Amino acid sequence: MKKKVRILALVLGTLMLLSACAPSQSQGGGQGTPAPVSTGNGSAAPTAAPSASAKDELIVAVSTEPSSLDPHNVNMVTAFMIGQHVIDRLFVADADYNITPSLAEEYEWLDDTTLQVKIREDVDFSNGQHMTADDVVYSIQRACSMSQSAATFDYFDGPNTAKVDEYTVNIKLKAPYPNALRVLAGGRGGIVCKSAIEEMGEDAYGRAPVGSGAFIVTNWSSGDRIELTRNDNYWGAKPAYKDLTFRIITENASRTIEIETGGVDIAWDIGSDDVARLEDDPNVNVVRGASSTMNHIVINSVNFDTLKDPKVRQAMHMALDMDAIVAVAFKGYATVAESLSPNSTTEFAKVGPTAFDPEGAKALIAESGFDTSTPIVLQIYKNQQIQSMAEIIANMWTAVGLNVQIEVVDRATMVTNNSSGKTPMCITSVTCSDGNIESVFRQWEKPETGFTDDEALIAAIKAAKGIMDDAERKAAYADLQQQCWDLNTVIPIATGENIFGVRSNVQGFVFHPDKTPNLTGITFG
Amino acid sequence: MSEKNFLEVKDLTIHYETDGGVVEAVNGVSFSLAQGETLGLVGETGAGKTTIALGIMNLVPNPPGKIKAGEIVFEGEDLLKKKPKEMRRIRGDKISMIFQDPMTALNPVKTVADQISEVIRLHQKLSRADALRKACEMLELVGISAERINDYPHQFSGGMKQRVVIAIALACNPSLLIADEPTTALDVTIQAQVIEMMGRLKEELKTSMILITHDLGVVAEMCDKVAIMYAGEVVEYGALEDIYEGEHHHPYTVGLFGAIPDLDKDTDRLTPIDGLMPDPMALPQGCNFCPRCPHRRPECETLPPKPHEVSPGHTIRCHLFGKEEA
Amino acid sequence: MYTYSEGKEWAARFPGCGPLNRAMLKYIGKRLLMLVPVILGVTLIIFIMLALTPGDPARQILGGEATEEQVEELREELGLNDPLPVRYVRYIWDMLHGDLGTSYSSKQPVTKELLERFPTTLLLSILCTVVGAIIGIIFGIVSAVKQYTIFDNVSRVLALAGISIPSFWLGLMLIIVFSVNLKWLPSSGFYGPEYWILPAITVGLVQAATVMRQTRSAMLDVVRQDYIRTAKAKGQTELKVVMGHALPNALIPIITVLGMQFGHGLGGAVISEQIFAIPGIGKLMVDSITARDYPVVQGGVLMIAISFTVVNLLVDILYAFIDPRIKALYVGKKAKSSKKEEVKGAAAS
Amino acid sequence: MKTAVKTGGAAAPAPAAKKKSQFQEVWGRFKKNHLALFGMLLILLMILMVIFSPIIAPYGFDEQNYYEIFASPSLQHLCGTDNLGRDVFSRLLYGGRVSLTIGIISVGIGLLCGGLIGALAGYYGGKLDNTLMRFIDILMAIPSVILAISICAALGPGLVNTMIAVGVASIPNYARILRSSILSIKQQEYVEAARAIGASNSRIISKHIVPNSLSGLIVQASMGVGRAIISAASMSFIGLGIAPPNPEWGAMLSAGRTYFRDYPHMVLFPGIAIFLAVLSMNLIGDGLRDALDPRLKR
Repeated sequence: MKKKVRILALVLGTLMLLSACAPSQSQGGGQGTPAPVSTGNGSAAPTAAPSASAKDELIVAVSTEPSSLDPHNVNMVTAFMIGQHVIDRLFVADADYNITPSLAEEYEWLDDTTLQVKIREDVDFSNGQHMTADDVVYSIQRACSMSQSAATFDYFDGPNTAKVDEYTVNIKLKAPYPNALRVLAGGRGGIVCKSAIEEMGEDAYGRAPVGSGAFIVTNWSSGDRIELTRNDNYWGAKPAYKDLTFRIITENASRTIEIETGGVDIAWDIGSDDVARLEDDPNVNVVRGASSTMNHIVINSVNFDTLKDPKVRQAMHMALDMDAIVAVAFKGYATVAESLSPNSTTEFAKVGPTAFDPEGAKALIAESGFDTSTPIVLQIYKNQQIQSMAEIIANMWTAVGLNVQIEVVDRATMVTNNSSGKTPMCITSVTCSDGNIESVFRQWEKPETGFTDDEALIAAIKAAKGIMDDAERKAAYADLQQQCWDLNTVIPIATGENIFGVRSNVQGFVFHPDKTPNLTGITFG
Repeated sequence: MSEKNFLEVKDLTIHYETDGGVVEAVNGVSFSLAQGETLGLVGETGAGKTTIALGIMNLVPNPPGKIKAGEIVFEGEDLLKKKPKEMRRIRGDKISMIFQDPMTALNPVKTVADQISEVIRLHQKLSRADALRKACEMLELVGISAERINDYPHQFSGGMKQRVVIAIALACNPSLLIADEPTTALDVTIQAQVIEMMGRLKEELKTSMILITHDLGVVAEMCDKVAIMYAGEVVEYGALEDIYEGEHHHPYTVGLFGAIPDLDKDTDRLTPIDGLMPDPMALPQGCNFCPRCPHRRPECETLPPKPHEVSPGHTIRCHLFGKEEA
Repeated sequence: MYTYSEGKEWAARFPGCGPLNRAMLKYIGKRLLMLVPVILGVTLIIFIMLALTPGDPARQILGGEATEEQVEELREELGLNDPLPVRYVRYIWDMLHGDLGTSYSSKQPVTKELLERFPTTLLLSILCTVVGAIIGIIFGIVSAVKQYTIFDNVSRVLALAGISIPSFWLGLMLIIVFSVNLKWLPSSGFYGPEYWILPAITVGLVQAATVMRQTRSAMLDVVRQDYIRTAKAKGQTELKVVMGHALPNALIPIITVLGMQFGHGLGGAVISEQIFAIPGIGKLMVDSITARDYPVVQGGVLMIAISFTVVNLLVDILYAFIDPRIKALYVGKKAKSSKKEEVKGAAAS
Repeated sequence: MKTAVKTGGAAAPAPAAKKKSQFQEVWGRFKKNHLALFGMLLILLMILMVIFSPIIAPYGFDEQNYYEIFASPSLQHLCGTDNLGRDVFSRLLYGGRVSLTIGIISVGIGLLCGGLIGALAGYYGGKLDNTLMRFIDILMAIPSVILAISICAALGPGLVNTMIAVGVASIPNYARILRSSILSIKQQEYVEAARAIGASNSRIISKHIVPNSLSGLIVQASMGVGRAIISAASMSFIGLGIAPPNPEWGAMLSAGRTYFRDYPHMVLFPGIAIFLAVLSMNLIGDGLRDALDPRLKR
């Protein structure tokens, strides 16, 4: 017995030693040049991977867990990304937002507000039910009524949408709306199975949705993984592999390690600091591109009069060196904002960026007679990147003489305060999925959020949405972007990048600015 | 003389080396014991009696205790030279010990059955059932009904616990039993029973015994030979008759006997020995008893006295008796 | 001569397993009854705490774009506008009917959500406690027996180090060494035995430190007792004396520490679950608090509180098996009868 | 505290040992324990460095230099720089102020409230003891991390709220320890003797009970500081705790964890700082326990 004790103590001693000296092993190099960490012999199949990535299963690591997969009852990007594999839509938008028909075989605009759609006749739901026009009408009406999708479908006239025959539907709009097809191709355009929802009930449906898509949800263990398997009587091109598993790993470092060790085949949201290392790794390809999310500072000059004076806001804008923020907070993986909207939207018009001019900012503040001792509160929620941005911005504003206080508020409080206009100033972001610029201005329309109380501007924003003619609409939005940019109640900073890690043996992965790439086309090389 | 004595202790010296200094607990103690004989080790607390017992059992707590010198010849072999493994085979089988405080001497979480059969199975290759049967026999032997074999120590009174300890000690029929003040912690009525039982068992099993006590009454009843200890040394050693009836005594022995109330003499005040035991870390230069000795002589302070034989088998370590012999 | 029956001897051999007599069951019943005030207290505290937290759950579910009316409508639906006492009574009423409500975010019944994650946390908690116990007790015993030797000092400093290391730092280091550089173990997930090793070691080592210190001080107390000397006087080997006689007596304080750690472990090792992406109760609790998912938080804390109290009760019962003197407290009547017998025995001999 | 009276005094009437005050006696024993002494010196050194941080720190805690981000440890930057080019060593010094204050004050809160509850429950017993103990059971049943998080979420993040959260989470610990030590002291004869001579309850508590039960509390408090620093660090790991850009060891550690693969110095040094502070407090705790409990003397 005594000898065993001594051996055990020895093993544990070495264990302690090993973990203590571990960091020195991967001693980082100087600034910018990440140390090439040798990841062993780089053999494709690492030893202790779980079910070694047999060619028949694609494992994807995502950073957040969707609360539901019901297209009309959720507002999370991950839900739409996973949902698209299970629930089909009338139309599909590719990475450049070109709309192609999917469930809809033919479509034509009878007039400005009526879209007639003829759907495919060979489509069955995964529970064996046959898809008919009733399901389409039910889905559209449900999208208009459910609280989480009503805002996106505000132009759609649910009650008047009606079935023409077994496979034809007339979709009615309340008023002419250019983005109608884009909304139907968006995350909330999913066509659900009417009988399944009535039978299972909304909540159960959200956890195990019945759709006509390429995959079927087989298991969802919350906080851990969502497992899908191939739908064998799928009407479209069947995927080359059988199982698709989404693993939920919230810790950035753990996700990166999983892609390196082959624990997963594709990893979402790679941290900007791991990109360089993964690019050196022969087993991993880094796929990245501009996202459709704009990070900006929102100043509430309506409900709080500390920053009522536009000169001061202009000075605060000039005091920020956007290139430095991008280089340090995003490590270069972002593009400086040139307008309120990310470059990916169709109606994007280059307006900025404002030149970095701290001296000019100081002069402007002096000229405006602003009392620089009054504390300016900048609220953020705890996120690594946002905190870095906040600390840099606070530092730059202090450099021009302002007294800045960063206040960390937890996410739920911020969401509540923002929508009721109780946040003096915060760093947040807006996402324009499907290339649709409307989400940038959606908050401006509601005076209570405190973006602007200029009635004319609000009217102009509402009008721009309904302009059918492309050129005219682009001009209208260009003018809106210029006006709001000059107002400086929103100071856009930069559009980050969506960074994915993909194992080298995975082919057919297409980048998507809204972080909703379609994985049905993936094959193993 | 030597083959008759199956236990010979020669110049045993045991010291405790603590941070505060070296405690000379036992200094050059010698005595011998014949088969079936009982030796009484008498002395005040702190005289080193228990240390001697632990020395014989080689159980002196190693830091801080150290056996400096001396031999313990038991059945012809010197126990101090034995390796721990061999010593373990002797403990509990050939030599066993009874401790002073029965209340804490038994393991509270084990049944009496376990604690008795443990020593049996250690030394005698018996099956679990046989060992249990023998344990029940021992219980009956010490006067406890075997029904209670599966009880726990906390279900017994002080006296009963001491009986169990005795049962454990005698389970393997040892040839030498060391009893370290077995009855001090008990009240008088139970004390008499335990003493009477030990005497009976001693006769029955013909075990020889070293009885450590400061109760001269018990010594008179049980012992054949007596050694009177003072500050780590045997100041007087001899047969029972020499000590109790003999006319020459070490001044300390006189003091000891003077301190016992005598039924037939109605003395109103006992004659205590004034002063206190010497500090074992700073023993006096000459005779340890010198500072408290009424017959103090100049050489007592400087010259440590040798044991002088005043009559066959009766030695006294005192200068008073040195002259006659010379 | 002696009279005893083989059957009785067997029952005596395992005192604990004898039929749990009525006194002990009465005690357990009383302790379970005491669970009720604890449950009420826990739900009340958490209820008040959550009500005080800013941030409106309805807005959290619907997100930024939903209009004020929709949020108000959802608040009505969830009954968030009713006064606090009404909501609390309704919650207790539902709880008594076994309905802990549905989670605001995932719309799942709370009981299903919790029961899906409880096995993982239970398994993790058992593993950590086992690792902690094995390492802690072994090191504790050896350093107590070999007091003031180099081994004792080294293991004491290691134990202090164990308590001082923040567990997330240890977790990260272990991942770097074992899954990134050496590629022996997967770095996250909780699907098979090889996944359990790193999280169990991360939390286990920290727990082992506390167990080791407790074992050492308990053993030091016991090793000085007289019955240890009696055991040595029997000629028992050093090892058997330590393991057979000393350890059983030192078990009480050790079991107490292990019970506490296991009970708290059931609350989920929040940090390790975050680092190792383990779907446990801890992470669910943290996510629910930040997402203001009241029913899940209340249900979760309730379940953790109950399991913690039950574990404490089990530990108390375990005491009875370890130490007969404690068992005697429950036994009551039986102890008195043996007194009579003893007096009879003494008079007879 | 029974001091073991040596049986058998020295031959000559023993010179009355100079009555050392309990403090000197404890300090005497504490000094002999090298580990504890090392712990004491270490924490004193850290406290001094932290107090004089404005002088010692080569840079401001928020001095950002975008041309030197992630610089590894060098002479200019003893512990390298972080993702915004700020000197990690200076941030450690300023951060130390926050972390150590959190540690000490939250232990103060826990000690005060917990001690009070424990004392009342322990001394008066009966119904009061029962209700207070049920309250303590409830607090203990809620896992401390979750209790701290919900307090922080309720009061909002920030230094003071973190201290309150960590302090409240440690109340049960101190309450139970003080109550158990009071229960055992209450039965001692000298308490009955004090009551016999007509001392009032408050006098008995302050004069006899509290001094004797202090040893258990002092030991727990010293180790509690270590635990408080770690739980404050874990709080910022989960996203609560102090507002940036003020540095705090836990926040630096959790910020650094995203870069620990390429720039481990950002995680290493805050980790070591927490480790040393907690280790020294635990060493002191250990040393105090041995010094205050004569039985464990060598």
